[in-house]
Amino acid sequence: MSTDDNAAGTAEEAQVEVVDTFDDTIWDTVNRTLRAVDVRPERSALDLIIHIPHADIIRGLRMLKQDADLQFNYLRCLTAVDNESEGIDVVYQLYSVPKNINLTVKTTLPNENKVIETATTVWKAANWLERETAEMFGVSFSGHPDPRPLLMPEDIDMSDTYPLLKSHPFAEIDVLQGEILGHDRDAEGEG
Amino acid sequence: MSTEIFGFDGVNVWVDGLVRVLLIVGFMTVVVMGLIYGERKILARFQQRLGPTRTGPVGLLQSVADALKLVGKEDLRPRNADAWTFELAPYLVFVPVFLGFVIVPFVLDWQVRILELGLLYFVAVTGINIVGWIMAGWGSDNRYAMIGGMRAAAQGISYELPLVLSLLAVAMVVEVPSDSATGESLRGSLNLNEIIAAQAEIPNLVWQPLVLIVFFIAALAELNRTPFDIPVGESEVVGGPFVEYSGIRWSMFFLAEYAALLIMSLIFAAVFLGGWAWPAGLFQDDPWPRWAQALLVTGKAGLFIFMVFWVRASVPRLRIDQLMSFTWKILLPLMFAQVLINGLVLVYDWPEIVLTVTGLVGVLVLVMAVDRAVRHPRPRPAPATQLEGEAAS
Amino acid sequence: MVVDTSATEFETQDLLLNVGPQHPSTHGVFRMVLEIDGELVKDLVPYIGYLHRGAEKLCENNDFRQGIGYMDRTEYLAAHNAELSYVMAVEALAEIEVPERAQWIRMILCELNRISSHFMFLGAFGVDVGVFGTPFIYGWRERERIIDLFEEISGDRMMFAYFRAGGLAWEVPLNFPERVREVLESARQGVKDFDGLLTQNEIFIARTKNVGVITADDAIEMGMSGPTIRASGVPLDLRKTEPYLQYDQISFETITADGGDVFDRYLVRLQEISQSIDLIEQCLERLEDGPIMPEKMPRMLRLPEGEVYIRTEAPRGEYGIYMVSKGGNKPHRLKVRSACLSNLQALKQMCVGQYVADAIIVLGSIDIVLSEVDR
Amino acid sequence: MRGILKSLATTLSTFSRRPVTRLYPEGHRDLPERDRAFPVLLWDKDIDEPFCTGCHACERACPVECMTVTMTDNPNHTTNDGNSKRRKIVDKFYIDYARCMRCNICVEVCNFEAIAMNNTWQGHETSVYDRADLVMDLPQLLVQSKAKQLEEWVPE
Repeated sequence: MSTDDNAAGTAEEAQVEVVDTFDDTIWDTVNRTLRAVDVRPERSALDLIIHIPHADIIRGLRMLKQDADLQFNYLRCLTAVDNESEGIDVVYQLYSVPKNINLTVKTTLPNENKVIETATTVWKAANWLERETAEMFGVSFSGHPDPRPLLMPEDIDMSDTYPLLKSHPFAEIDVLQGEILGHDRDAEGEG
Repeated sequence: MSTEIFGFDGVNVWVDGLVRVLLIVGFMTVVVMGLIYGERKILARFQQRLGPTRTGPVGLLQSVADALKLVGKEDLRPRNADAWTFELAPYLVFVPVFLGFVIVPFVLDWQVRILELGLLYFVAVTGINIVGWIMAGWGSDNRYAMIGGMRAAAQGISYELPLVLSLLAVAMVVEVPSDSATGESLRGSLNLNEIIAAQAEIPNLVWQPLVLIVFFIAALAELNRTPFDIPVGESEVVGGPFVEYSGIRWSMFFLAEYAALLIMSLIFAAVFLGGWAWPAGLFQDDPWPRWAQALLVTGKAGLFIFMVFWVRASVPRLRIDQLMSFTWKILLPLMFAQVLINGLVLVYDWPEIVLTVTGLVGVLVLVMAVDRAVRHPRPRPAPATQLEGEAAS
Repeated sequence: MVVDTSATEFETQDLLLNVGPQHPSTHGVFRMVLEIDGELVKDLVPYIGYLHRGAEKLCENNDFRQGIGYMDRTEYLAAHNAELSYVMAVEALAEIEVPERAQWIRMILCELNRISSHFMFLGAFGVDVGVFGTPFIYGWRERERIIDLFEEISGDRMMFAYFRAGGLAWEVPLNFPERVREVLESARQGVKDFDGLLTQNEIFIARTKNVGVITADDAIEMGMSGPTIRASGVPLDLRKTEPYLQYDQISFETITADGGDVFDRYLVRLQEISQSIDLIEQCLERLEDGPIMPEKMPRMLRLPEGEVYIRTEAPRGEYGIYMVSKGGNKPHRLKVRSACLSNLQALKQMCVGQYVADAIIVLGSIDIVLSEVDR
Repeated sequence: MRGILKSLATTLSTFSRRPVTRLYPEGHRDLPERDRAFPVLLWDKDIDEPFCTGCHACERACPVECMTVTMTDNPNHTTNDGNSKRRKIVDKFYIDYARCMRCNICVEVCNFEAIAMNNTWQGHETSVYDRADLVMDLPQLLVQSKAKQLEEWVPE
């Protein structure tokens, strides 16, 4: 279970507090691989989560893919989480086919500047996933080879609001029931 | 000018022609409706379904209902369609098929006309409908239709060859009743009645097994039937040239398709199974009564039709390049070889058993060639290694 | 495309062919624009999103029981598998221990659903290849029997809403094992029929062998999963690599093929049906009486903070649920990782350079469910 | 060619089997008791009133918000010289069948076993020409249970 992932404590505190509990994970290897990058570990219910600053994300991901002990050559999933005032997390679920290990990589983008480098240069699988994330959260992936919207209609301008942001309103639905409908059939008549 | 029809002498030729045309068209329409019903029921059985059940007892009137519906439907034409081509195309598919009926021998002496060059006439006339297919494909201003029309043209022309050669192979060795004047036994005839009469005792099936198989395959292709339904492939070009047609024009295509199926089956019965003559000739010199002949021919044609339906329920569709390779690289050489052997048999008066043996060897070669083609497929066009631009989008 | 416009040669123009969203072979509302030169595909641009309903947003606004119904609708051909990922995500976050009987029943149902989904694939694929309807009815026939069984258990034929966080919504009927065995018997017959109809048919082989090849490396790079990647020779089966439920308790081998072509994808799925039949029989032997829900389940589940990425092996590949909880009775973020979406990305790579007819069967061989792609 | 012959043999073997389809509107399949069509309300035959008290539990639990319930005082309550123990009773009840996703949650949350999923063919064959006709009101929801055409199955 998640232990302490709240952003309440500072990153350093969290690291000091948590490091001991990563014995059974691949944290040591990951940490060694990502020496050059500022990394912070965390635990999810299943996998190890590491936080990488967004400036270093592609460098970090490429190291993770190319390291001989890790070989994260398979991108399971790429998405984002809207943390409202705390910015947007972009989440990468990695898997290593040769080593059979999993890793979650997270990076936080500030709300003012939701720009991140594209991961399609690391895995081609990121292509559509990034397009989806871009149109749903307004995260722009710089250098993406094909930055069209994926799922949303082409003829609707969604540039001011993004569907999966918490601030995006629900659609108004006509409620076809009760008094609103004028459900008195006799009065309504045929037609 | 006058002629004789149904025993009435001195009938004007035009009246005579009209009566024959009306008879054929009426007869055909009814039979085609029966065929459509039959196909739906038989296919349904192959697929463990019930098939049509609603209209009439066990759905017998389904085709009638369909025909009424089609006739009542609006005849649509896309705005950008080439008007003349679009509207004329169904006639060019429909008319040649019905012209083919002129020489079809239903039973002894019951046919529209006995033509000395019957088979030649048949292949000449039915070949025209390819033009109609291309016109339909081009005139519809639809890309599916165009692809379908092009496929139809390629396929129709390619399979015309093995079809003609197979008929030729049979026609050249047919034994014509000896000329009473000279007493010489003659070989070779394009007259269907003579071809049938020559099979009174042994049908051509025995002498020409390879030709029979090639004819069946080529006929399937000519009829655009599975596995050669590439021009109309439902899952690829969604009906091909017909995709923009509706109502009566569409039903003309449909009618032509099934009428062609019927002609092919009757020609098959006549050329390979001895039409109305075999096996009657085994027991007596005179032909059987007409009703028995009709039953015989119906049964033989029905066998062909059932085979067509059966194949349709069982086999996937070929791809266009495989289709072309198959006819040009396998069927055509085999048929040339067969024609050559038939010629040798004629010239050197070899015993006819040679035909059977070589035919069976030919069948073996066909099977092996197909197996080999499947095991060693042609290398595919080089895959696109570099996907630049919108990579993998 | 190279267009030589020198005066002596004809100028040729490639044809753009729009396939879908209303086309009999796009398995729903998928659209692809083919750029063709004669019959050869030179370029392919897929368009998806016609079925986008915002399932993720809906789930973020529904509690953990209400969300199950929406999961069914993301993957309507294998709804049990979709539900499984969802409830497992909730269980992982809430640290609920699922009773053993519930796990075995879940396994049986998921495998049955895999069989029914694969039969559906075989049927639709047979039609794509061009057999008139016969494989479709064969596939439908077997699927129907399985669905009848699902209806007897859960009450619904497609949108089961039968799994719950913690276990199952209610107990299976008393004759459950016998009925499952009956269905398996008929599924065996279905496999036999398909095997006879297609596997050795020369035309089928000619159509599917060496068509739409994707290599193991490319498949991994593209993030493909399920039978589609296993046909390329990558033994990536979550039931084996990261066993969930009780998959580590039973014996089975990951089925792979090494051609990576359409035929192998067909064959892998056909063999997986037989494998699932074996699996279910093993499960039935291990099935014992017991509770189907943990004893203490709150009326309204409230999850602690945390996040989890649950992945299970659905018939089409890895069906993942990424769930972030910030407390409360609703997920803060729910992401459905769709196997079809990732598999579909590779479509262009598999189709370019092939014939138009091949593009259709390659699309068929990916076995997409558009509601899962678009969510 | 051998494979094609095998295909032909396979189809021929199915040719001889019994059809698996049936004539649908005439030949209804027996529905299992757990079959879930759309939710209907149940009728308390002993007291001759609906079980439902209009407590809004199902309305709140519905994922698609397809229900509208209002509650009223029961005129048949014992305090009013009636024979019912229900102090409150349902006044109006609307279910929009067009929106219902048949998830069974309303049945699970109901404290009075007053609602059940319809498990008859009548519940499945609800085609209408106007979507508004799919909004069922209280009499329509009760009619089947009242006429005893329903043997409901409610999970324990």
